[in-house]
Parts: sequence; structure tokens; C-alpha cells
Amino acid sequence: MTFGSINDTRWSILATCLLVVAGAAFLGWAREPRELRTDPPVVADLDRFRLMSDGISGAPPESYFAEGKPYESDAYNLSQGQRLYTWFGCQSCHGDGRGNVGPSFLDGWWLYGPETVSIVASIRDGRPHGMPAFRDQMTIEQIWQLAGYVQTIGAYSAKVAATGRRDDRYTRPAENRAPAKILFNEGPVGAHPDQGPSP
Amino acid sequence: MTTRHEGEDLRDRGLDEMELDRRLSQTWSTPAGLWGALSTVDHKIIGRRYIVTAFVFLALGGILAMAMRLQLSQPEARFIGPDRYNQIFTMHGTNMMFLFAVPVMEAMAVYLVPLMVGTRNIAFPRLNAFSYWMYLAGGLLLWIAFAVDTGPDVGWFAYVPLAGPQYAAGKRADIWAQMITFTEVSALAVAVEIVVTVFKQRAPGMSLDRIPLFVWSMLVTSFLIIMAMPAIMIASSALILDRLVGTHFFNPAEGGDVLLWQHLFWFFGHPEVYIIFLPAVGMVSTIVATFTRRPVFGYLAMVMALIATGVLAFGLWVHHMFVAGLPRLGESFFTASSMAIAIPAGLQIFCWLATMWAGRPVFKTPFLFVIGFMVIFVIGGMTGVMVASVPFDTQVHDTYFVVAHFHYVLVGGAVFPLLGAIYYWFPKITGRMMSETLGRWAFGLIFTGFNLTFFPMHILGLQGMPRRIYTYQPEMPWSGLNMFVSLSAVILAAGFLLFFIDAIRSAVSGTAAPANPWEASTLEWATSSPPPPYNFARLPVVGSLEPLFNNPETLPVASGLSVDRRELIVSSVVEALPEARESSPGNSIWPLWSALATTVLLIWSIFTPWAVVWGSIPVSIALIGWFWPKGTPEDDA
Amino acid sequence: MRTGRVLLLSIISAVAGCSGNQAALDPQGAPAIHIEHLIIGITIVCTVVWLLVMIVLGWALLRKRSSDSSQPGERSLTMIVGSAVAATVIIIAGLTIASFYTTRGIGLPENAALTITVRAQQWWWQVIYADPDPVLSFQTANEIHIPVGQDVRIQLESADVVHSFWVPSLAGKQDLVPGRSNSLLLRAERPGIYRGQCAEFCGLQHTHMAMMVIADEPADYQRWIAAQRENEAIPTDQDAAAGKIVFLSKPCAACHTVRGTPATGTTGPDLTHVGSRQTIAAGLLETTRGSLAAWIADPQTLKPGNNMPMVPLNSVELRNISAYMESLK
Amino acid sequence: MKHSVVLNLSKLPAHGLGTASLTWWGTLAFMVIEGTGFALSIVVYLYLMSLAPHWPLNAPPPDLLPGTALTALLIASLLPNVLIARWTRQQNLAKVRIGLVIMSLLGVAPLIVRIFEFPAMHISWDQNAYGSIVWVMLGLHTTHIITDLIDTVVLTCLMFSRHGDNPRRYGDVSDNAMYWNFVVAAWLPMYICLYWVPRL
Repeated sequence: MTFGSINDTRWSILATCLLVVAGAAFLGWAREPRELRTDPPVVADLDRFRLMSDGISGAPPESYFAEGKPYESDAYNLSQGQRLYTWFGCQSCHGDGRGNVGPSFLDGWWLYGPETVSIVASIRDGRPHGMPAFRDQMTIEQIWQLAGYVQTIGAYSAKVAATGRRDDRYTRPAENRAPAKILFNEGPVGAHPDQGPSP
Repeated sequence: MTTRHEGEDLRDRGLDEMELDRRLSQTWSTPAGLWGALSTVDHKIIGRRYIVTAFVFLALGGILAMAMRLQLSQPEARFIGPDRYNQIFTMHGTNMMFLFAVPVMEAMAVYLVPLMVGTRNIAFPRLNAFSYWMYLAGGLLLWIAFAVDTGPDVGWFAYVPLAGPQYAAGKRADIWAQMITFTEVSALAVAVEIVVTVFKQRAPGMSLDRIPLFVWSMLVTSFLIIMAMPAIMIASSALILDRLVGTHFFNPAEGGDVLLWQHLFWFFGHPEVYIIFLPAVGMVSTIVATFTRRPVFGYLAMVMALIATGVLAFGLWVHHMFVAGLPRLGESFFTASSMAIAIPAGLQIFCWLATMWAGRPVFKTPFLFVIGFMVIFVIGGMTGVMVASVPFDTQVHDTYFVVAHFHYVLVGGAVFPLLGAIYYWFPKITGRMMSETLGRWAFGLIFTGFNLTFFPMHILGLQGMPRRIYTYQPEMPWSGLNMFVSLSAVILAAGFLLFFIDAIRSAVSGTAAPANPWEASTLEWATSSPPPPYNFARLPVVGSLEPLFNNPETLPVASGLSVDRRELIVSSVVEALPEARESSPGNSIWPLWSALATTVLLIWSIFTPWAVVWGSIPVSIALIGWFWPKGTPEDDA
Repeated sequence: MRTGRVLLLSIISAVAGCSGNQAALDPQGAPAIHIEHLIIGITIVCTVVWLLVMIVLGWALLRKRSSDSSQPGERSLTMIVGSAVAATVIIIAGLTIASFYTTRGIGLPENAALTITVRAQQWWWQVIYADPDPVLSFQTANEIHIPVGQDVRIQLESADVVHSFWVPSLAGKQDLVPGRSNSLLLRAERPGIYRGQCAEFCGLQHTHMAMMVIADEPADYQRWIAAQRENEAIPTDQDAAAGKIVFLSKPCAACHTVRGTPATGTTGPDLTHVGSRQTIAAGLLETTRGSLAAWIADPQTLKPGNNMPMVPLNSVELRNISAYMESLK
Repeated sequence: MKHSVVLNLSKLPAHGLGTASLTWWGTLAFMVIEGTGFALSIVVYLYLMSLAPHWPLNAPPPDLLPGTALTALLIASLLPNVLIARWTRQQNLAKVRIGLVIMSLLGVAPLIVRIFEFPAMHISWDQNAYGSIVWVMLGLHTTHIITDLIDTVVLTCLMFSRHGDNPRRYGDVSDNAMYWNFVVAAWLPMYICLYWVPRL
């Protein structure tokens, strides 16, 4: 007496096979290995981004695209950036992202454009009106990690890989996945004289 | 489909055996084909799926264990890096606890409890189907995440803040927490089904003192699940909220507390051990009774021990936190309570020993696994007494001593009885016998391999080797024993491989099994192997604790049930006096849709809190579709 | 039985105390000695109980059964099972009491005269010797010196996640919990180097988070304290002097402090006397010029995932900087 | 195995009511599960309170009005709820229909009041642990109101459909009424915890 169990078995085997194939395809497509050590040549290449002559916007090195833009899309790098933000005292000028002596990131108003390279350049080389250069205090990889994180603070579209709140005092609403977009929807904000002089 | 005679349904009283079987099959069987397979609510088909799926997860978890043993076989080995290793041990623990141990015990109950209490299907069969799909979805979520390198890497107990928003980057910890939700939903659903089945669907005459011990153990286990699992639901939800919307449950800077997680987790986590162990106790009792040819000694004492264990299980959670810095007075209390649980455990051991002594043992494979259980589990119990002592624990906590201890308890205490139970009930489930020769070999290899693998870990722990390290330095005195352990693990793996080969081979071409091959005493052996879709052509009437011992030739049965609709008997809680002929829901695809909708909601909510709002709409639709009457005979009273 | 023999072997090895320098069964301090007595006591009791159960099991299974006669009375079985349960209760009660007495014997850390603060970070130990006079306070890393024969209170704090402080030869472990402050009593009876290791899973490099507790004779201890309070040793040889310049001009100084120089970073370990420590990178490597160079050149290969970045250096800079590190005695 | 018929169950009813109904027991079991969840949320609240230097953390105690109004509304809803349970026992279709409409409305009303309850806490979920636990407790209970409301609305539709007049449906309605009692009963300790404990 089998009572349909044979059929049942055949179907479940077929379904399992289909699942395995679909699964394997999905896995191949979605794999996201976490790199703890970046090869020194790749790191060295990170220094070789090109910047427009006015210091706003530019192009990252080719290898950065080949790696899949790790400093903007990889959760591990973004969380490292979040850690560096505190470790290198960014909040002494930029606060929790809302700005203080330095400009705010949270409003999505980027004085030198929202591209990561611009932010990298700002951190590495410094900017007029008080932004110091960090090239002697951080490695270029750390600068990219930090830049990727800073960019998510004022992002217009939420990133899946964005960091969560820190285990620290509460200073601003935690829904920090795309705050700039919310502010942007509130209408044009114009120039920001309160955030220090424009370049 | 059904023939109605002027509003009067057709009863089984006038029908001869052939006609009865034919009509019942028509009413109860699962249609062939994919649709039938997806919409079945037969507890036997679902239970079988559950068991097979759980064993697949066991095999996968075993592969992870072997990977870890490869990495640890030599100092500073580089087979696996720290990131992958952390995922592997987290996956191993999570998989074994949430996807193997608990589900497999419930799976056995889903299959066996309705048969053992003499009814035709589990209570809430559609919920049962739903619970399986949820379990499968949760397992797939975890394993697919692991395969794409986003497997959880925070340990199976996901201590905050390491699993919290700041230190666990990406979605890895969220996947862990949400996988918990999947398996909890499925476990809670099955627990409810079993409680109601045992309370209300027992065969007429099966009063409380005639319930088989396995059913008792599953009843107590189900209550443990019902009381313990909400704690982990609250904990894992709080973790996801902390990570996703920035609540502060575990953030000490804003009034949260790191130890709150540990309290909540272990308030669930310790009963979890008994959720795994108590069903095994029931299996041991069943196998001992059958293979010593006498009832288990001290039925009442055994039941009381089960209940006492269940109650005490909630008073021990702090012994997982002895080194977290809690007040000493509290720790002393938990030392006493943790030691005290050895008393009901000891009582059960003594009762089994008395049964073996008084009975006439027959050394078949299931019984061999029970003997292996006695040898190994008592060691696990002894080391359990050791770690219950606070000062002792401060030296062995989070070392390989504890790894050894809980493998002795969980593998020795649960997997050995489970393997015995598979050998024991395999003929009932498949209609075929497993090989006695291969079974003995499998037992020998697993028993030897297990002890050689895990016993040296006690010593490693006392030599100072901590848990969850991906490697160790050559100057530490651990490399010899680790190599020995890794080699022994190969023996253990070979034993399991042999078991799997035997199971697959026997399922395909084993010798056909009679209805009661072991001459056992409980009701599942009163029907054919495998049982028909309706389990019993006429529901049995029970007059003693061992119905088939007393009269192995004829089965007293009840009649008067309808054959037009799926019908079974509802009986009273204590005396099991028949109260109603109740219908049992028919096949439905809606549990699958509901599970899919819930899966979408739960996975989506890892990414945005709004998923809870939008995702609940399809869930509601699916649930309404599930419960809306379809005008079938089962829907009407 | 084989398992029994292994158990016996473990007890013998325990009594012989030949388990290396990070072992619960090689105790060198009062708390660990108390616990070792308890471990041995409980193990013996449990082994005896297990053997008894196994004997009964074997006898129950294999005893000769006289055909059909003398089915044993349920009554006498009840008596036997009942007395076995009673014996269990007595044994359990005895073990519980023994456990309580051991806890009491260990004593409370609050009574210790000397307090050292240990702050665990991913994945190293910051050790703070605080003094009311800030000039006399100093920090070190992954190495704790304590005077022999004296109770020391270790104040345990965590900077990030839960860690666990465990030096098995001296005491049982205690967690370091963020937002909470725990303490532990440490005491060494003999001078020596006792290795300890983080015992609570704390992330990628939980494996490589060791520390050394060094018990000195009181005079040596005072000398060590005095030496640690000094600022950096001014480099004398050429390599080291050049290395100091590299150190200060590269990102190193942003995270590390070397007292007496402009390097005042606080996120990495204090390196003022790094050359005097037994090991670098939390017990990963013995401190030599070579190991320092290897570590600085490629920290992510030696300890993947740790927070020390790979700073690009040429071979001369690397040689100089490791010479400088080694000179910081 | 041979069968010997020893019991004739032909006269038994074709559906059990009350404690003879499986769904009654299932509902009870789910109430135990959820009750444990509610109890644990209160335990978490009290645990966090025991750690805090002052309570509520950085917030005034919640305003009493919305919560008290909601409590009153919930308690008031018990009366029609008890009546509906009685009518289901009498299998009185017309009255059950009216009762279900009333209960649907009485399910919507607390939700409206609940909207005002969240701001009355004077704290947001992401400000501190106190805010987190009160929002979760309110959210947990709100989910239960919504669940039972959906259940009630569906049953109302069902009772107006051709499937309505059936003992099984009456059983479902009475189980739903029992569940609503639980939703109300679970709220009372939470109400005391949320509104009066901070004023101690």
C-alpha cells in the first residue's frame, strides 16, 4: 500500500532538484565574500583616482570598479568607516552628521558633490576653511572606508548595506538610511550659510 | 465525490472491511501529483517530510563539523579563515539546534503521536502543513545566506553587542534572528497541535494513566515549547528592532542592558535543551519496553520525572551566565537548582535499569542505541553536575570542556535515542525493515567515533583551550589531541554515512515489514506498515497501558463514524470518554500560500520595517482563504 | 571500558599537573588551587557514580535469567530504585555544599589592596595602572605584572563587545561586559609567566586575544613599575632614530601613544615600552625585531580582520621602524 | 489484526462545542503563547526599570487620558462580547450578526484611540530603552487588536453568507469572543505597567 507516496516522492525529488538548480544559480549570482585583507597593489591604486580641476567630482581608479565598488556597497567596509568616524574624531567638527563647525552631511548638501571620490579627496587632501588633510594619519584604504560611510549619512537612496545606530548616546533619529531624501522632499533649501562658507 | 442519502451521511457500521477501506481511502487519501503533494495535510506525509528534511540538515551540519575539525587538526592551519570559520561554527550550532534537533523531535511526534493515541490525523492538520513550509523556508533562508557568504557569524546565541547594530555589519545577524522566527513559528504550531491532539483526540478509554510514555514526553515537551519559545521571539525581535529601527534594548548608553539579551536567550535556551532531550527520553522508554518484553518500571515515577524536569528547566537559565558577573547569592541558587535536575534524570535512569534487569533484553539495533545512550548520557549528566558548580564553571565555561559536555548530552542524550527510534519505527513509516547488520556496524562506528571524538575535548578544555577559536598557536599543548579528535571524527562521520546508506537502501529495497515486527505494545503497531491514510479503519478502544501486550490478536474498536467526511473522535481530557465525532480538515493549498506570504513578510522585514505593514496584506488574504469555508462536508457540522 | 580509561588518564594527568601554562589543572594561585581541588573531588565522585551505573547496566543486561521462575517483585525494585534516588539526592547535596565552600574560600576581590584595570577591546587588552597622581599612572597592553603572594583586584571593563578574562592557572574566568563593571581576584603564589586568553567569542580575532600575567617578586615588581612610568627610551642607534621619524610621520602616531613624543593616539595599544613586553599583537608573536617587522608589514595576513591597517612602507622604513619599536624597552 | 467492535458512537454529535471543540483548545493554547509573550514584555519593562537610575528615562510619565480611555473602551466592549458568546450558544443567527457588527466597530474604536496613545508616551522608540519597551508593548498589543479585528470582520462577513447558520461557525464566533476577552485581559496589566508604574 503506497497511497500516493511514490508520486509524492517523485514530485518532491523533482521539486528539490529544481530548487537546487535555482539555488545554485542564485548563489553564483549573489555571492559576496568579505575581504579582510586588500592586496597592496589594489590599495596603492586607490590613491590614483582622478579629480576635476575644480576639486569637485572625478573618477575612481579602474580597479575600484573591477572590485565592485567595495567601499560604497560592502557592509563590512561601511561599518569600518563608521568606526573610523569616531576614531579619527570626525564628530568634533561634523557632530553626529548634522554638522557643527564643519558642514552637515545629513542634509545631503554636498559642497564638493556627492561622489565618493570627492569625499575621499576632501579627507585625504583637506579643503579650504578648516578641513584638515588626513593623508598622514590614515591609510588610503581607511580613507575610502570612511568616505563610503560619510556618503551614506547623507544618501538620497537608502543602502541595504548601510550601518545601524552605534551603541552610544542618542543624538539623532535612528532611521538614517536615507535622511537626505526626506529633507530633499521637503523642498529646496538653497544655500547653507549656517554651515560655513562655500568654497 | 461523496454519496449522500437524504441528508444522512454514510456510517462505517454496515460496511464490510473491503468496502470500508475503499471508502475511507477515497475520503482520506492525498491525490497524486505535485498539487496533491503541495496541498496534503496527512500527518504521516508531512511528518515524513519533516524527518527527511531534518536529517538533510543533520548531514549538512555534520559537513560543517568536519570542516571545523579539518581546520583545527593542526595549529595555525589556513584551510579556513576567521570570517568563514565564524560563519561555520555559528551555522553548525544554529543548524543543529533550530533546524535539526528541535524539528526532528517534533517531526517524530507529528508522525507518531496521532498513531500512538489512536486517531486519524493530528489536530489542526493544515497548521501542520503550514508549520512544515515555514520550517523549510527558514532552513533555506539560513543555508542560502550561508552559501552567498552572508551566513550569521555571531555564534548560535548571538550575544549582543557583537550581534547588535554596531558590531555585526551587514544582514548576517538579521538573517540569524529572522531564521529564529521561522523555526519558532513552526515549533509553536506543532506544539499546539500535539497538545490538542493528546488532550482531545485520544482513543476512547486512553485515560491519562494509559498514555504511552513517548506521548507523555511529547506533551511535556510541547508545553516547554509553548512557555519557552516566546522568550526567544521577544529577544530576536528586540535584536532586529535594535538593528533596523534603532531601539535601545541592548545599548547600555541609553538605558538598555547587554545582559538582558543573555537572560532572555537562556530563559529560552536552557529549556531548549530539555525540548530536545525529553522526546528522546520518551523514545528510550518505548524502545526499552519493547526490547525487554515488559512495561517500563515505574510508569507514574517516569511521568512525574518528565513533569519535574519540565518545571525545573525554567529555573536554571542563569547557569549559562555564571561568569557574567551576577550577584553571588543568585548564582548559588542556580547552582542548587541546576544540580537538582539531576534527580529526576537519575530517577529515569534507575527506572530503565530496573526495567532492563527485570525484563528479558533482546539486543536488536534500536536497543543497542539505547545502551549507547545510557553509557554516554550518564557521562554528560555527570559533567552537567560539574558545570552546575559556579567555581568549577568559571574554569571550564566557554572551553572545549563545555563543548564535550553538551555533545555528550545532546548527541548521547538525544541523537542516540533518535537513531534507535529511526531503526525502531522505520518499518512502520516505510513498510520496510532496516538492515540489522548495517545497523550494528553503524552503531559500533558511531559509538566508538563519538567517544573518541568528544571525550578528549574534556581534557582539551581543562588544558585551557577556549571555544570558538579558528586556530591555536603551535606553542599551546593542544595540537596532538586536536589531531586525534579530528581523526576520530572521521570514524564518527563514517558511522553516520553508513546509517544514511542503510536508511536510503532500506527505504528502496528493504525486506517488507509486518504490521508489528518488534511485537511492541503501543497502538501504532495495530495498523498496517505503513499505515493507510486514515490510520485505523475503525478507531481503537483502549483498556490498558499496553493494549497490544494484553491482546495481540484482536483490537477492540469503536464504530459509528462517518466515511463520507474525514471524521475522528474527540474525547475528554482526563478519562478520554468520547464527546463528539469531529471532522478533520481536508487537503488545502492555502497553508502553502500562507507560508509563502509569511516568508515574504519576514525576509522583507530584514530590510525595511514597512514590510510588516505591506507584507501583512498578502498574509491576511492567504489566512482568510485558508479559513473561509469551502462547502465541503468537513466544513459543516 | 575505554571511556573509563581515558577518564582515569585525565585524572592522572590532572594530579601530575603537566598540562602547560594555560591550564585549569596547573594552578599557581590560591583561587585556581581551590577550584582545582573542587574539580578533582567532583570528578572522582562522578567517575565512581558512572562506574556504578555502568556495572549495574552490564549486570542488568547480561545476568543469567533462570527460566520462568522468580519474576522479581515490583516491591523490591521500588525499594532499590527509591534508595538509588535517595543516594542521588545525598550526593547532589554534598556536591552543592562543596561548591558553596569553594566559592567562599576564593574570597572577594573587593578586599585586595592593589587594583589594576583591564579594558578589553577588539582584539587586545588595555591594561591601566591608575594612580591618584596622574603622572604616576600608566598604560600597557596585553601584559599584566602583579606582585607574587598578594591579592590583586582586576577591574574588568569592555570598550566594545563582551569579552572574558581568563588566566586559568591563577583564577577562573570573568566576563567583561559593556556598560557594567566586574572584578576578579587574582593571586600568584610563585613568580612566573601565566598565559591567559579571551574566553568569550568576540568577533573575527577572538582566537588571537591572549595576554600574559607576569608574577614578579615584590622588588622586581617595583622596578618594573618604575620603568613603566618612564617616558620613551630615546633611541640611540641610527636605525631606531630614523624609525622614530618614520613612526611620527606615518599614520602610526594617529592611533598609538609613545609617551615623550608627539604620538598620542589612543585607539591602539600604548607603545611606550612595547619592546619590553613578551609578545606583540595580543600574544600572537614573541617580541623580536623580526616579528615586529612582520607584523607591521602585513598585519592582516597574520591576524586577519584586526584593526591595525597595513601602512605602506618601503624596506628601509620597515627596518627602521621595527628597530625603533624594539628599542622601546 | 482483527477488529472487534466494542463501542458504538453513532449517536455522538457531529461537532463538539465548547471544551469539546478542538479550536477552543487551539485558541487557548495560542492565548497561553501570546500571554507568555505579554508577560515577558512586562518583565523586560520591569527589568529595564530596575537598572535605570530614574524612571521613566528622560521623559515625563505618559499622559493618562488616551490610555485610560482605551482601557475604558476595552472594558466596555466586554459586555457585547459576553452577550455574543451567549447568543452563539443559543445559535441565534440574527443576534450574532448584530453582535458581530457591534464588535467590529468596537475593534476599530480602540485603534483610533491607540493612535493618540503613542504620542502620549512623550518619547520615541529610538530615544532610549524606556522608549523602546513602551513602543514595543503598545505595538505588541495593537497587533493583537488588529488581528482580532480582522478575525471579527471576516466572521461578520461569514455570518452574513450562506455558510453562516452552522454550529461550526457559532463555535468560531464564540472562540473569537474568547480571544477578545484575552486581548482585553492582557491589556490590563500592561496598562498598569505603562501608566501607573512610572508614577510610583
